[in-house]
Amino acid sequence: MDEKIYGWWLPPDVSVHGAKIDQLMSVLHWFMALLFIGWGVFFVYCLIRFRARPGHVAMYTPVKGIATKYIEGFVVVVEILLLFGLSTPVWLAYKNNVPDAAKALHIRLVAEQFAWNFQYPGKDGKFGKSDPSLISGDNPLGVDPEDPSGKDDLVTVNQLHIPVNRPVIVAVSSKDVIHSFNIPVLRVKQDTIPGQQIPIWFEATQAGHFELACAQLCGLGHYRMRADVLIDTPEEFAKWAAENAPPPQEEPAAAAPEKK
Amino acid sequence: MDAAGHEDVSRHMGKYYVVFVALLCLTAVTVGVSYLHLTRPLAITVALIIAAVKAGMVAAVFMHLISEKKVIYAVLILTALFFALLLALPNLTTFEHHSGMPGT
Amino acid sequence: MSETVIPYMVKPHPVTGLPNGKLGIWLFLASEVMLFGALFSSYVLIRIGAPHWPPEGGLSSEILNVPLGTFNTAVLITSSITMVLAWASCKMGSLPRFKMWMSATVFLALVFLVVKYFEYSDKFHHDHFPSHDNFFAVYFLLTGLHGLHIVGGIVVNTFLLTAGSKMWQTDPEHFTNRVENAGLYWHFVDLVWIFLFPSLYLL
Amino acid sequence: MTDHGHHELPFWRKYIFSVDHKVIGIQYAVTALVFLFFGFSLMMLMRWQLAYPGQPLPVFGKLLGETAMPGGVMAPEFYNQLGAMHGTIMVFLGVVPLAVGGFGNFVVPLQIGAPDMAFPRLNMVSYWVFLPGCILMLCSFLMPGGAAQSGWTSYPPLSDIAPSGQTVWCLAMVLIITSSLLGSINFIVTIVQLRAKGLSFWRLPFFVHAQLVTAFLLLLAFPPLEAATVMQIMDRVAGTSFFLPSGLVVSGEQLKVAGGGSPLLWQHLFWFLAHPEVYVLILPGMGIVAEVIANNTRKPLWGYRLLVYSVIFIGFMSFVVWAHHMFMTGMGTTMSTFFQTTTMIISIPSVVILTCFIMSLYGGNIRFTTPMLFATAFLPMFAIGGLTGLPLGLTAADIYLHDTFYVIGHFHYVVAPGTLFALFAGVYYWYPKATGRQLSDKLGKVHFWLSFVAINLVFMPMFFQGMAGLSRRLYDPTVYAHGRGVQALNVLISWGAWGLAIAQLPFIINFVMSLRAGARVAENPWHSTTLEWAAPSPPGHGNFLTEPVVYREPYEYSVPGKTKDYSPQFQAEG
Repeated sequence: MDEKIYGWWLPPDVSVHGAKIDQLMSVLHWFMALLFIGWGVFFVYCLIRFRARPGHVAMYTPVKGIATKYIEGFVVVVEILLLFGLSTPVWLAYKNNVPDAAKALHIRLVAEQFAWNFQYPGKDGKFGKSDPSLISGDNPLGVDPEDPSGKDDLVTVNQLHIPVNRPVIVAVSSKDVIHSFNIPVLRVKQDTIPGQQIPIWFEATQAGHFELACAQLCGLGHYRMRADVLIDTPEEFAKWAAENAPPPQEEPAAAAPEKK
Repeated sequence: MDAAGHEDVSRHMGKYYVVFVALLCLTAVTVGVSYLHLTRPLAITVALIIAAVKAGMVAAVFMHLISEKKVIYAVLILTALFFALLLALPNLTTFEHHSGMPGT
Repeated sequence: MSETVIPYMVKPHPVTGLPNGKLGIWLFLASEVMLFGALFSSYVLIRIGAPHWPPEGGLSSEILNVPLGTFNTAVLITSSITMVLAWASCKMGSLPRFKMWMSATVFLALVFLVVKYFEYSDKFHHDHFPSHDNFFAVYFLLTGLHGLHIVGGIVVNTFLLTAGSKMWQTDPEHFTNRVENAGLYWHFVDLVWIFLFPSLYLL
Repeated sequence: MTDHGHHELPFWRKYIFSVDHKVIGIQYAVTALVFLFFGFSLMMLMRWQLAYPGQPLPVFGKLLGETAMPGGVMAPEFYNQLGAMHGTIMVFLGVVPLAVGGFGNFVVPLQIGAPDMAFPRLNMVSYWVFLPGCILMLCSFLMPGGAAQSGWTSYPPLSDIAPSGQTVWCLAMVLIITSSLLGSINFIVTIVQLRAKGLSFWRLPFFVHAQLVTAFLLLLAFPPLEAATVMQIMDRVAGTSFFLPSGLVVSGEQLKVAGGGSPLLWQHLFWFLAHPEVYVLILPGMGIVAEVIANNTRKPLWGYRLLVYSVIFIGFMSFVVWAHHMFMTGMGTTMSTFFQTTTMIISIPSVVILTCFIMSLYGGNIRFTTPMLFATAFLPMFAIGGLTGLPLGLTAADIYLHDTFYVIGHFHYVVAPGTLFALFAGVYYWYPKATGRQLSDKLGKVHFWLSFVAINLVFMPMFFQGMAGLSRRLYDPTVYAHGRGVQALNVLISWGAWGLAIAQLPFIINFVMSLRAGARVAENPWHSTTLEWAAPSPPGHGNFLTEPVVYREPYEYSVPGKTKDYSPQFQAEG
């Protein structure tokens, strides 16, 4: 685990889309600090200047609120700018431009009470069909054994290997309750809703060993529902994929890293 | 109806019977229409229109909403607004097509 | 009765023109609109989400007994008119006529419940419990809660018919207001069934 | 309670099944305070586990039995039970009954010059539906498998497959919701129908406006949660699957349910209530702060009409923002943008209200009595709570911050130093009116300063834990590197929380002692202008000796050319 000393601000961002989110966070927090300090100074000033003391009398007629109109106007304008200038474009850009399906690595994730099951399509690029009725101890995803395209699929538990600098699309789902696929350093969070397959995509910009933490209460093991996120260089990823590919049954599976 | 006198109520008796008969007829109509097996969206709209007419009659005449006070109208309009939101927003949100990959 | 006299219990408020009870019952009906609104919203959401409705194929009108439902609708509509006539009799100062119409209303409500009993037992007989599939779950949820509201109405109306009518001697106008409020509640329950019947049985 | 008006009411009719809004208000307030302290102690247990994960709790560890704390070490499911019950008890059994049931019942009829609530018996019934609801909620702990443990939000499918404590939670919720519903009808009819002569809509104290909007929120937002709770009961007991999709596999075997339901349906119905609910928590607090600020700055509120328009606008908007709790459930872009926009819009009236309160300080003659200390501290604390809502309301920032400790810091800043400080201000402000005796100002100030320091120690570090990415509701945060990175803050927060508990002792002592030992007060100890100070302290049955008549605006302080610096609403001339 790359032990990072977590400072007062966000942990480092290793994803492509994360930079925009961090920028929004810092603009927001500067705006919040500005408002709070501005308010705070005026607030303390009023408390001191207008405290009860002999000879001091309160003003009955309300003071004209020109300044306050401008301040509130300023707050409204900034919020509109934040909303439509920064947050919505970032959200729409992130949600709408789906990476090119051919170039991206597809992964299927089925969360369960207290483990993450990842399924890689293997060389044929196709996931084997799966059926809840087939789920058993050694077949956590219930992959249909007869389905040929499932033969070379690679299933890992609590270990997510992704290549660096290559878009990854994870179709998240769940077997039992709602979990949440959450990798802080990749600025990725997506609730895994049972009965739905929700796509989430990201692209890692830096290799390393990070971790995935479940972000939605999912029962007594929620706290230990952790997975290792290993962002490998293309060579490491290919070596790992080859080593862990399931033993080839009939045709000898060439160990070449899959290239689209 | 505020404390109207004896004669004011009897004037309305006729209206109650008319509405009563109308409600029965509309019930028959809506059941009849259902036997036509219209296409689903058409069937829904027709059934809801008939139900709305019946409900309108019950509310206006039986519940005297025709001649009710402003405060009650205010409460009902407020409730109708939030009723519409409660019906619309969850369904709009749940069934908005997710951007991105098919099969979601 | 507490000693403090609460103003506008019977006489309408000069500005709003309403006695307290009427505003109170309309507010209660507003909350009921939101309750049934949530139920209808859930029905719509589950129905659109279902691949096909009813889940096991066929048509709602084949699974549910439409003639019995139609009869039940007529029963409730009739109980609405008898309720109005009960209130009108109070307005016209005749307690016996009120008792007649109100007993009719309560009787019709009981008929409605008996018909529901037959419908439910028929479904249970075919092993169609709420857990069978979401069609029956929604059916039992909506008609069940509506049925509970009918029972509530019967309790209130029976009270007005029996113990409550003693108030006729002391304060007839207050009693008439109570009958009117019970009537508003009853018409609302009928109004909900007017929407329930087509959406469950016919669509 | 001195009772010159009550002829020969038997004890149980005068105190237990009383129909007097003041007795009912005190019943609600005392029940709520007891539950606030109980909910608080649940949290203190959790803080031990968060500060020292896996280590046995020295004293109490043995007392809670082997299932909950095997060998004194807290079990994960017990931690989840404490979390779920802490949330539920503090919100539904603590703050709402105190803010709406306690202060609303006691103060609103007095402030509008009414002899009692519009439906006294309905008022008594709603308390006696509320109390069994509370007791049933506590029984959730006694059920096999423990109390409800899927968070105060009880998301299915987790809540559908949880042990039987969850069913008891649902039943208790139905009772509590019914009680609040009946109460809200009572409030609206009282405020609309029973105002004193001359008390027009625009002469109502701001506290009454806040309670009116709160009553409408309760009236229209609670029923959908009641429907959802009935659906969850049917899911759990009758085997239906409103919230259970098809093909669920729980711990290895297929769940034998029909399926076809949608887990998000519960979230929609729950948050349809829960967002207006959080405004139900804050609005009465804002009402109290307005009263206390006006009284202690000895000048009229700045922008009274602006405040009333803002509170009404908040009431409307609170019904269309709820899905900002659900940004991460795979919503489409159109609806998430819609809810993000409405969330930004609803932040504007809060800014306006805060600005009006701060401008009310300008030009005042501020007396720092204990209620004023709490009301003044409310302003910056609510500002922090409100501002930290911005990043959570914007979808892009919510990607990172959703379900982290940042969220815990955000809503606790609004509820704890926000609403609770306002409610403490209310207790100190209206205690003389309710009991005829004054709370000790010295003990009050000690309580304030200790609580103010401790409460910031508890909640400010949570923002930094959230920034580090620490998820909420974790039994043992040290499983994660970013958890270990901020574990020191957990120890600080826990000691802050236990300090906060000690800081409440002066309040409890003060509250109980002053019942007998407090200085006696006349009708208007704070020299205030609103109607409740026209009645004797404590007001007898029927409240006012003579029918009050209102002559002027609610906060006529320091009117030029008058001898006294306050001109009460109920006095004809200055």
